[in-house]
Amino acid sequence: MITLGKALNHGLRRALEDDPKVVIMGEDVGKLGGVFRITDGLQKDFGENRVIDTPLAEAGIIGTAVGLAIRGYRPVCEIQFDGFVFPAYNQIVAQVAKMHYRSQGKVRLPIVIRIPFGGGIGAVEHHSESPEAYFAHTPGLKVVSCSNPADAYSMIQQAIASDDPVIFFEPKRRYWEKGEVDLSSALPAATPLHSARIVRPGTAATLLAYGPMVRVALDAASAAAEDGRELEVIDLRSLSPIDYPVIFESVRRTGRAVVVHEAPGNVGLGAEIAARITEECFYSLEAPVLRVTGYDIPYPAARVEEEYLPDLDRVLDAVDRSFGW
Amino acid sequence: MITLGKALNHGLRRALEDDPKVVIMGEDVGKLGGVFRITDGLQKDFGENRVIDTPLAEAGIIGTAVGLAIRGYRPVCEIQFDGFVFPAYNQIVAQVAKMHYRSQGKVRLPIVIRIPFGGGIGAVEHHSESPEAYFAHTPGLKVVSCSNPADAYSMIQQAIASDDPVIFFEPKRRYWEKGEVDLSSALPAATPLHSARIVRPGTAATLLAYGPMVRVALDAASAAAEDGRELEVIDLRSLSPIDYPVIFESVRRTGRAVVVHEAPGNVGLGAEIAARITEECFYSLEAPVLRVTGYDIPYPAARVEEEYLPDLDRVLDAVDRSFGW
Amino acid sequence: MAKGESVAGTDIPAGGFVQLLTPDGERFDSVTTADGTTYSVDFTDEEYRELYRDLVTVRRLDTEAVALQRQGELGIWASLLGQEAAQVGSGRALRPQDMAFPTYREHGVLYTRGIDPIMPFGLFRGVDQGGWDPNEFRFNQYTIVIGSQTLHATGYAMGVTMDGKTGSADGEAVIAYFGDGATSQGEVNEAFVWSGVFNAPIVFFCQNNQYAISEPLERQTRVPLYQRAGGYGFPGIRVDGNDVLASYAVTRQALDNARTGQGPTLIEAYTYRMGAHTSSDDPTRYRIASEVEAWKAKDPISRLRAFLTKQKIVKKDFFAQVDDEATTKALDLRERVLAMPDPQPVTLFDHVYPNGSPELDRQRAVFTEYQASFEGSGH
Amino acid sequence: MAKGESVAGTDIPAGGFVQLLTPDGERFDSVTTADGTTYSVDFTDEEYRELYRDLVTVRRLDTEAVALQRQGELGIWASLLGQEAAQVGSGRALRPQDMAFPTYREHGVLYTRGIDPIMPFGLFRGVDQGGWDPNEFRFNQYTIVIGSQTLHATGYAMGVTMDGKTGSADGEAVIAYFGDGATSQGEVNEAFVWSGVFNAPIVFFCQNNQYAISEPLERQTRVPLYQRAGGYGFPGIRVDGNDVLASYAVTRQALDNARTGQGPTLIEAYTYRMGAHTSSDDPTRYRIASEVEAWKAKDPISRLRAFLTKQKIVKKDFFAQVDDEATTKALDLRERVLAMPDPQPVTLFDHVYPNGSPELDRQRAVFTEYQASFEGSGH
Ligand SMILES: Cc1ncc(C[n+]2csc(CCOP(=O)(O)OP(=O)(O)O)c2C)c(N)n1
Ligand SMILES: Cc1ncc(C[n+]2csc(CCOP(=O)(O)OP(=O)(O)O)c2C)c(N)n1
Ligand SMILES: [Mg+2]
Ligand SMILES: [Mg+2]
Repeated sequence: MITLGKALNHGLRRALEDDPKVVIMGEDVGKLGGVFRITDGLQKDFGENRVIDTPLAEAGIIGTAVGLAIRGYRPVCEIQFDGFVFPAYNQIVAQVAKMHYRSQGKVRLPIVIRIPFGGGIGAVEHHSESPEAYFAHTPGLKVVSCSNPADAYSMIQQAIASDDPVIFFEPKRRYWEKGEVDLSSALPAATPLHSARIVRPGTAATLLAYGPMVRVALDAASAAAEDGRELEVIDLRSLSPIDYPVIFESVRRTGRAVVVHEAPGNVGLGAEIAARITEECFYSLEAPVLRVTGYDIPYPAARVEEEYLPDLDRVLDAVDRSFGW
Repeated sequence: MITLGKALNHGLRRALEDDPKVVIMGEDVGKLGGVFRITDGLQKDFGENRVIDTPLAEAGIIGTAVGLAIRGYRPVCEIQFDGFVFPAYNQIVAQVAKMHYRSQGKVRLPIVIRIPFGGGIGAVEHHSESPEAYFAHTPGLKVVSCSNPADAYSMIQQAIASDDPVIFFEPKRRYWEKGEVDLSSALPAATPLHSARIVRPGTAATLLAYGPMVRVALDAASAAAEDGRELEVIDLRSLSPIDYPVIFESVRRTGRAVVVHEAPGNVGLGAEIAARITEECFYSLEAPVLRVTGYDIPYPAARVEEEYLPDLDRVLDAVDRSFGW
Repeated sequence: MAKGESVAGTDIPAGGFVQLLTPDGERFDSVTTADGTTYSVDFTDEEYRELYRDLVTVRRLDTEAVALQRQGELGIWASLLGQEAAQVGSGRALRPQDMAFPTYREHGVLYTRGIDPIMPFGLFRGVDQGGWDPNEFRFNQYTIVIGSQTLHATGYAMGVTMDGKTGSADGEAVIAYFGDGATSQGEVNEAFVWSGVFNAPIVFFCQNNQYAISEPLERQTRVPLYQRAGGYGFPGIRVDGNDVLASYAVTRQALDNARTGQGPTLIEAYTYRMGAHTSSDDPTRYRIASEVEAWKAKDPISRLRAFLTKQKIVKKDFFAQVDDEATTKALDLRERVLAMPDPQPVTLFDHVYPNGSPELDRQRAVFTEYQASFEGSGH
Repeated sequence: MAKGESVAGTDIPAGGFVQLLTPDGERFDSVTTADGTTYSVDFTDEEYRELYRDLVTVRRLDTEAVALQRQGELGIWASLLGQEAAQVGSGRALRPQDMAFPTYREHGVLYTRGIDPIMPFGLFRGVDQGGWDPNEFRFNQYTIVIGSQTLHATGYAMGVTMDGKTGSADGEAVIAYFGDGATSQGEVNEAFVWSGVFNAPIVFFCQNNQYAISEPLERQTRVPLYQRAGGYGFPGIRVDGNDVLASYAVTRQALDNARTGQGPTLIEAYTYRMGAHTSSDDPTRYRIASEVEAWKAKDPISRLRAFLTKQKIVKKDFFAQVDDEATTKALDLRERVLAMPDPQPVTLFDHVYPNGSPELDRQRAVFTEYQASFEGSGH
């Protein structure tokens, strides 16, 4: 049993071993091993040319990663916290996302941008955000999020091995949660990077979650099961593109769906998923797809964040409302 | 009859006249009058302290506007093209959007950020984008878009007079379209900034559009009328918040809705509107809310942009599909 | 007291800086830099004592905050330990009409502005986001995103000019604080661009505490930071940031230059972060004890204490008295921090927009109803 | 030919620059800057003629492009008129292994790399986004968002170092082009930070053409731009950007410094944008005719022509011959531009991702079906 954070560390280590072109770059990723220690020990073992402590400049991190990628490298960039990705936003949406299209396929940017995201850790402003919709709305980027150690280990390697630019959202409040990870497993055997996974089968309704909210959804399903309601829980894993076939199949069976995420609801991923499900499963739906999300407010102060974050009760409440439709 | 661009120019002029704290700032807004001439003549008449040609730095434009607002000014910032707002994204989402919340209401930032947006003008990359979803998803920002000269004239003044930070999307390909504008009208008499407006009443289905797509929706409605199908067209005007009561009332009447926008569909405004309509009007819907949007690709080369942009045919096709459900 | 021999200015050698008080408490009357500017201070005995009180108090309050954090009463704390002189010196150099834009570490500057030191504790305790009215205190809110406040300060300073509040001795000036790491952010360099172009009445006060979390200065620059200014058309100067007198003198001069219409200055206050980056950090992973020891010998407080003692400016029990007063303040602060109430959940929805929003009203209503559904259920 | 008397370097006076060829066609053998660097060129007669051919050809092709735009055959065009010497001089200074990162105006540099000048016309005609393989041509794609390519160039240069391709005379160097306006962008200044910190083998080549669209240089800086470099720890130098010889000499030296491991240089090529910013611009709104006239006297082509004539390097009919050749090239270019096919609509969906996406496949299928529904309907 290792933690999700440690699983990422192992995955990064293996990527560095497997391909000499892989480089890790970011603020404090070297001696410190990152503020969450995800890159712990890597600079020591792979040197300062493979694990690069950078100046304090996020546009610089992504912009130079683009140049390194053109040169043939595979940069894995760490953004220290969700709220600090915005200085790099221009490089990400105007360059990273568009260069393959612009070049008619002649330039590949196999860049991974790791972003610890989400709340629930009692932090100050800018340290608890869920900016995934900003990236999912951007054509040219792939967006994924892991929810458990085993996925963390394989998905980070898959993301690095992929020639697509990948925004890799790490559920920071799950960094310390443990799970079984087979460190000897081969990548090709892993679930594909862009596949959703039914993490708990059920029949009454479909819960859709990703990253930190998968645990919440699973807990809600356990609680509902005690009341005799079997909820199916799907871990989306990939946020762009979304693995819709799995979702449609589930919702056609259950007739009800609830999407859960921390990000504000307005124009969030939940909206897209609800809209798509409705387009595709219109006659199967017993109730509208409901959303349990953060409110449309800036992320609040730590002492009141639990009221902001979707939790078991709010998920069950939504399920109840779905059944009451 | 004046053009939409000229109406904006008149509105800005009046705002400068009405309040000495209003300042206009941006690249080339002075002698040149902006690349679209929206600020034409204003520096000449109000001086370099009121209409400020800035260094070529978008973060600087918005960041200094924040400081000016703290000092008591009401900055109206011009971003030259949609695709160049991203260097300022950090200042907009982490500062402009959050400062009122952070300060528990003690700091108001009455900043307007004008962004000419959308395609259809045959431009090169980065000059035809529709980034409104990035801002609508950000709590703390209000987002609006005008579609005709009369609204352009009143809405820009209302945005400037409002203490909320407003992202003001101008439909650049409609800058040259003409309409009646009552330049003597008083602001309080105008439609409120955040109200949607039924621009063509109808009974068969509801078309929802904003900015440059309102014209397309109206044209589609005219064409449908010839075939005996009366479509209701709603100009959203406000993109965040959206004036839902007007929409729900309409869709409950018509039973069908189609949302039209240029931005890529994935996690776009259409998704949110579709999800909300479905939540609120579930039993009234004869078909899922359909979306006619840009595809999930980077904005394409000019010679093929007409295939990318929603047009009359695609809107009518969606209406047909709705009726065929 | 000798005339300072150190020559400092836009072409001072690496490591050179304006110093008026040595680590041993030796005092130079004045220092003249290469460009001919002479820096000196002319304090009364009581003013020297006041400076000492400030230094001790801000350190003592900081120590209390560190303890509160360890005890779980604060979510995080960014300690100013080691940077007291840079903060008190520059803070005291501000005139009442001046405006300061801090980072998240300027508790000492805040204190010298006469602000109740509890003000930023809401932020660190997590009961609020640290919001106050910048104009009421002439002290902007803490800014966490590195460097962003430098542009705010620049815009504010442009507003000062537009208001006609520069060009005379009672004009207004603006000071923007930031760290060595921040100098790498594009936004900070844009602030330099704008300030040069608009001749803004601003002082950029960079506390070079040698680290940006774990990253040493070499990760941000290979030449002294004060030299950055020249390329934007305004002077840069390095000052001994552990010397409260020099920090005061240099900042006062730069602010007065700004207020009289002579434009921006970049001050690099050369200092050291004696503690961890924040309470979440473990500096033993990236720096060696001997380095910290070497900087201990340059402590900002002990040198002023040595000076006060040698010059017989203080009575026998002065130091103990100052310590006692500081402790009293710290305990009072502690008590008031512990008494800070948690926010009411429904306040989540307040202050998103000055003019509100019907969508938020709806969400607030749903939330309130939902909360009410748990009443009596022990939730 | 006299030894150049102009002294230029990191402390040259405002307006001073490295010049080897005066507007009248006078030639200095060499120029020595304050830091002791001597700049000179040692061209054969044929090389001089070649440079002249380049200058004339890139201007002629540019003229053709302006005409094509006026005739509606291009959506927009960014003319290099007036900047030929800066571009040909710096472009010819590149060695085959070097890598260039242009803006949207470096048609002259592109030409000197031996690339078919039609390459960027897809972008300006609107049939594509201007994509090519940077590594094939050692010439990156045009970048429209101001300044972004400077970070790409810096990262690429870091990669050169990581690959061990610096430190010798046949090492690789990188050149990043940008304008005077771009120097205000945060990202460009971050590129300076990074290049200094990592001692990247890069030359920052700023064509100061005095304007960023309508904004004159004073809106970006109040001191000469080349001075920006010092604050990041590398040299800056201003060169007469209308002098192809000096542009060559200074760039060649800076590139060689980079390839041998001596790190970055900022070159400010002092020049003038003789035409409109782009075909969409109307410069009469913001600048006076006399200014343009004054710069006409400094034309980069006429001075080389004067030199060639005076030195009797060319035969009688050389100039006419060069003009003819250039015209032939221009007409060939025109013909091929007109023949550029419009893209097939369904290619919209190509190349979004190297690995594709099932969602895009779905959209492509819907699109194809929808398009097919119009077949025969005359749509
Ligand atoms: C844009 C941004 N990136 C990263 C961070 C995370 N972070 C917080 S403090 C810090 C280091 C700051 O160093 P410096 O500017 O030297 O100030 P100091 O903390 O030493 O006072 C970092 C990287 C941040 N707050 N903002
Ligand atoms: C980030 C960004 N902001 C604005 C623009 C619009 N724009 C295109 S060119 C230009 C001026 C560039 O001036 P300069 O850097 O001097 O280059 P020049 O065009 O003179 O060669 C501007 C503002 C842009 N392309 N990118
Ligand atoms: Mg520091
Ligand atoms: Mg220019």
